[in-house]
Amino acid sequence: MPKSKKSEALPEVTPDVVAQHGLTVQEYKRIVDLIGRAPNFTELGIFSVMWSEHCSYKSSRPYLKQLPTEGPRVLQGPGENAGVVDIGDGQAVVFKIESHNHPSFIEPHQGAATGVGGIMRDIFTMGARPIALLNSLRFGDLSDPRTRYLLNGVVDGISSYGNCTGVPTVGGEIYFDACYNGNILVNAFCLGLVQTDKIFLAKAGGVGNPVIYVGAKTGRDGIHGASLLASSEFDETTEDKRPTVQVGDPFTEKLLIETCLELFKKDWVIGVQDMGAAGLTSSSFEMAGNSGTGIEFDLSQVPLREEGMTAYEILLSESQERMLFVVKKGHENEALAILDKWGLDGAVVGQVIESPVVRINYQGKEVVNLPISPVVEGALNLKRPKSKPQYLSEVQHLDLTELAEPPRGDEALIKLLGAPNISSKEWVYEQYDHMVRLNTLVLPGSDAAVMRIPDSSKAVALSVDCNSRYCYLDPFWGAQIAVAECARNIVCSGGTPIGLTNCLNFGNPEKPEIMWQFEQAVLGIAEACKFFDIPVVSGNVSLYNETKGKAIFPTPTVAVVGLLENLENHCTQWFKNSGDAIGLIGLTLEEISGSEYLKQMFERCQGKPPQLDKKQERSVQEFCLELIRGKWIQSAHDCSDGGMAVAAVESCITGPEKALGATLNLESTLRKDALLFGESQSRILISFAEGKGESIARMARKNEVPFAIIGRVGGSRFTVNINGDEFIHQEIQALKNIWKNLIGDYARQVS
Amino acid sequence: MKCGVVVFPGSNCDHDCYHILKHIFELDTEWVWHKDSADLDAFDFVVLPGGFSYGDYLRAGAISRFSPVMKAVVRYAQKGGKVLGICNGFQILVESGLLPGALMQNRWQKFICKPVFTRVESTDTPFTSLCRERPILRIPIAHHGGRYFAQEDTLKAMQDNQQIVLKYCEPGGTVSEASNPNGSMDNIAGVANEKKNVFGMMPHPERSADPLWPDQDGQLIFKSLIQSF
Amino acid sequence: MLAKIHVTYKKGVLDTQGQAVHHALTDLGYNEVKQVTVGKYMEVHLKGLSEENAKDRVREMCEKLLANTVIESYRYTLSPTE
Amino acid sequence: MLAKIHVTYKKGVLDTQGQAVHHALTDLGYNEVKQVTVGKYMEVHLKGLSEENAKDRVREMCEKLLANTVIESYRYTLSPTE
Ligand SMILES: Nc1ncnc2c1ncn2[C@@H]1O[C@H](COP(=O)(O)OP(=O)(O)O)[C@@H](O)[C@H]1O
Ligand SMILES: [Mg+2]
Repeated sequence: MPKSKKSEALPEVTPDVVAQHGLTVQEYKRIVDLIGRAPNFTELGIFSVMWSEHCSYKSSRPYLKQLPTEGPRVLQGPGENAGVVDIGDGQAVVFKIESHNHPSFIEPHQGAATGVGGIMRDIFTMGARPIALLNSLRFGDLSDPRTRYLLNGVVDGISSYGNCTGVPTVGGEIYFDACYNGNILVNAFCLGLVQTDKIFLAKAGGVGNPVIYVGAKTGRDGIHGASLLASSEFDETTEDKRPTVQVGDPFTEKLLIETCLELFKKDWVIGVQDMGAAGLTSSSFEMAGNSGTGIEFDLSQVPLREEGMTAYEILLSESQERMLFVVKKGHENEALAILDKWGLDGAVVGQVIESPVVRINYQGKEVVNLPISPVVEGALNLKRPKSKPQYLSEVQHLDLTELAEPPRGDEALIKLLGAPNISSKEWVYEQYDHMVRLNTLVLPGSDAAVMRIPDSSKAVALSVDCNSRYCYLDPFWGAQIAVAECARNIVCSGGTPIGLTNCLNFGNPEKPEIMWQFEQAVLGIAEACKFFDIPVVSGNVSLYNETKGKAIFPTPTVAVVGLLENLENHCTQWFKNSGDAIGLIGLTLEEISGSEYLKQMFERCQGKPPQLDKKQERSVQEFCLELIRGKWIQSAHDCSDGGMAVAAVESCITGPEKALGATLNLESTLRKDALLFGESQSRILISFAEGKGESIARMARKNEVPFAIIGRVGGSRFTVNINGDEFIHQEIQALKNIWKNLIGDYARQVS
Repeated sequence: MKCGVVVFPGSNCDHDCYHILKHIFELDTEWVWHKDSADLDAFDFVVLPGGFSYGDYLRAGAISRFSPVMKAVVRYAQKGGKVLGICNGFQILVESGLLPGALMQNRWQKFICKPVFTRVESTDTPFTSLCRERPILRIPIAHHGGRYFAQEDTLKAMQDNQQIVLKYCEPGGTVSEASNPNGSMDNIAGVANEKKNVFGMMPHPERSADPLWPDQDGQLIFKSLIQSF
Repeated sequence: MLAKIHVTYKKGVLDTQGQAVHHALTDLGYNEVKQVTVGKYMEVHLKGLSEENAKDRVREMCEKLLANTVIESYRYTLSPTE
Repeated sequence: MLAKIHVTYKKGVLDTQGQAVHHALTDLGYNEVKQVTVGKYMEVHLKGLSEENAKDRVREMCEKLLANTVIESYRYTLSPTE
């Protein structure tokens, strides 16, 4: 990697230097062909980041085309900083999810913090005020001290950044599995609110208009972070890449949010782009590229934090909390005055030009002169080979007769409630300010977060989901289940799904097996989204999540946003009253494969994921919404990890008040463990005033949805009888204690 | 009745306070910008909201106390003006010397956001007079540095003068180690100055004052304040 | 001039961060550790001041901003900058 | 033995606190301040170790826990405890 040198002494572009920039010989030839000459060292740096997997999507782009991205509410699909979905009355929500996996593995606190900062900028760049954050986290084995160090660092980072900026972190998910030991996943989601006539895009129109740099000063942070970190696996040399870590300053971000939102009120703002991966380079090329114009700027004007920075370093720096604005000529002083009011640095660094090139001067010399389209669109679309992985035929087979059926369910229930993937995530979300701004109607701890839309009677429900074990066993069906399950979480909270964003976390795409997994997962998301009519409006791809040849489980994380026309129709997962009846919507099959139960009790990750009958799923979701909106029910909770038994206990213990007991009386010919702990899809556990049972059953028949009344809320114990025999009998408070403290207890240990 | 909500760079509960005062209590509410050092005499009371003013860098409240508006707040308080500091506002009041003691990092070094119970120890203040009947309040906290500390003699003087106004407690009102979320000395959650016209508290009353939410105990703080005129 | 400033908790003020670090070190097997205190260390580069002058100015900065004298004490040294 | 440990950001790493303190000092009229860095200062009391031994142990503690060597560097001195 180049050391800081004076700009006049540019290193020569040798084959070695090309390789160090992560470009292949073929790619280098293409660059020379496209621009008609050899690039200089600085220009090579630009190509290297812009053609990196992270910025160019060269392995994934053709597949992403399969995703349904349109719908009557969609105002902006993929292609901008974030997607925009209309929620009526002149308002829209803007949202996206993005990965910060590799940086978080290297420095968990800063990696996660800057991940949150980056996704927030994607949202407010569009003119929206960020109103909610979610995050989806995957760590390795919790018994490994390294995992605990990473967990503490990541949660600290998210908490420090989100809390300081005053954007509530209202939900998320955390999974632990040994497959993430060497590659944790940190996916951050942000949602913002905008007036539909005030949406801003990354445009640089109007020849002669000034380009203004806004925000933190530029230092040597993260130079080549995006390209190198996002496109190479980890190995022993990872240590050498360490000094590229960027540090976040949430205080500056908060000022940047307020500054930008104030600027956006001015009719002289033409376009804006945040400086994310590849910093000043990608933002200027993208803005000009989007408008068919060019940009000319002078790096001597860029506010710098360090002395002696070269053009190369300034252009590729990934210093955080920076944006680029284009305003109408003559308004630059007004713009700078607003920056000054908020105490931010800023400077006019260049202007829009007619010819579609980016021309950059530094210290009186032209250092870059590149046509835009080769840089922005020139990267090859790689047709990487794919093939179905060998492991599938082995793992997909599961013979239930090999698994001894337990005589009682107490032990399994206790084990499941104390398993890191099921136990309470309170230790995590207690560290996030989830209430600031007074819009969080449903706090973390229910199926989905529900946010009131300020000054309206509407609300949005937010959830993020992916069972990567299912995706490992079958990426196509696993991805479909992720969509179905996420949508089901939204429905249980009273929302109608209106849009989806996804973050595709996979291993090394140069391996045909990984490409196959990727293709299957994208097809799965596409198929499910088409069926359920949920447009995909934004997303992100993270490849090379692989260490020493060992890839993570395919993890296509999806986040679904739902709309509640009337915020009073929100619903939570916990039981409300003693004496209420408990009902189960949906059908339980004899499915154990892929379950947390199989993992905890038999230490196996095996079989095919549970079946997903999409028609049935839709009927179940529609029925649940009908019940919520008709005020028929008191609670609704999706049955997922740990099955019906865990869902029922969670409904007993997750309320803000004292835990409530419950008794389930089940009749079934299924294996008892499958009945209680199997993870059959399309099931929702509800509770309601006893007298309403008959009407609800009648409505279920009319909707052709399986439904049964299976028990009653009350008492201080959790009891399950199957065909008249007691199968589980436990003090509910004892179950709650097991469930409640596990992650915190682990996290507090150091060694 | 007219009140002001001070905005520091990094304040983030400013909108929440504004919303509660303006829309729930329908008071004439105005923003006060941190660069403003003009007299605050036109206000009946002033609120210093929560957040991370100046990023909480160095120490929470350490930098904000020097902003021009704090000169005005000090003058205002010295003349008897009523000042309510919430969370970061409390930290600023302590740093500026308007309230005794100090606020340090939480016992477990982590940010904590959750509802807690507090007991009103003194209803003889303009901020708590309506809590006589209902001395136990359920109000959320959300802070990283809420561990109250004061030197022994200071604490003694505060006790004698009934300046310790709020203490963390169990739902039933018992002040116990277990109910202390951040390691505060004596479970202290809120204190007043000698004249009782300046009050700082770590819990966020504005987060439990909107009728849309089940918890509304925070209303009592604002109602007491409004009624004190 | 370069001022090197140490800010530490006064006696009697519970240093929970120090305690936490102590715990962590013990957990890691460093049983020889008997006590840990955690404070702040700041370097302030000053220009164009005589040493005498600098002394007063730095003391002032500490009193006003850098330390909270209710709970912290400070000490500093001055040295010429290279 | 008493180990006095200074942990500071590596060169080039954004020191947000240092920046904020610098701004604040300038606002307070200390225009002579040219740069501020903020780091940590720890004192670790050790029992029953030879100086040679202590040196290694403290270095280990710093590497493992006390400093985040990705972005911070550390230095320390050892002295006999009174
Ligand atoms: N998996 C995906 N599904 C849908 N859209 C995607 C996906 N991955 C990326 N996109 C879209 O491609 C565009 C480029 O993404 P990205 O490079 O992450 O944006 P940025 O430049 O803000 O970092 C964005 O509009 C994003 O929404
Ligand atoms: Mg972007």
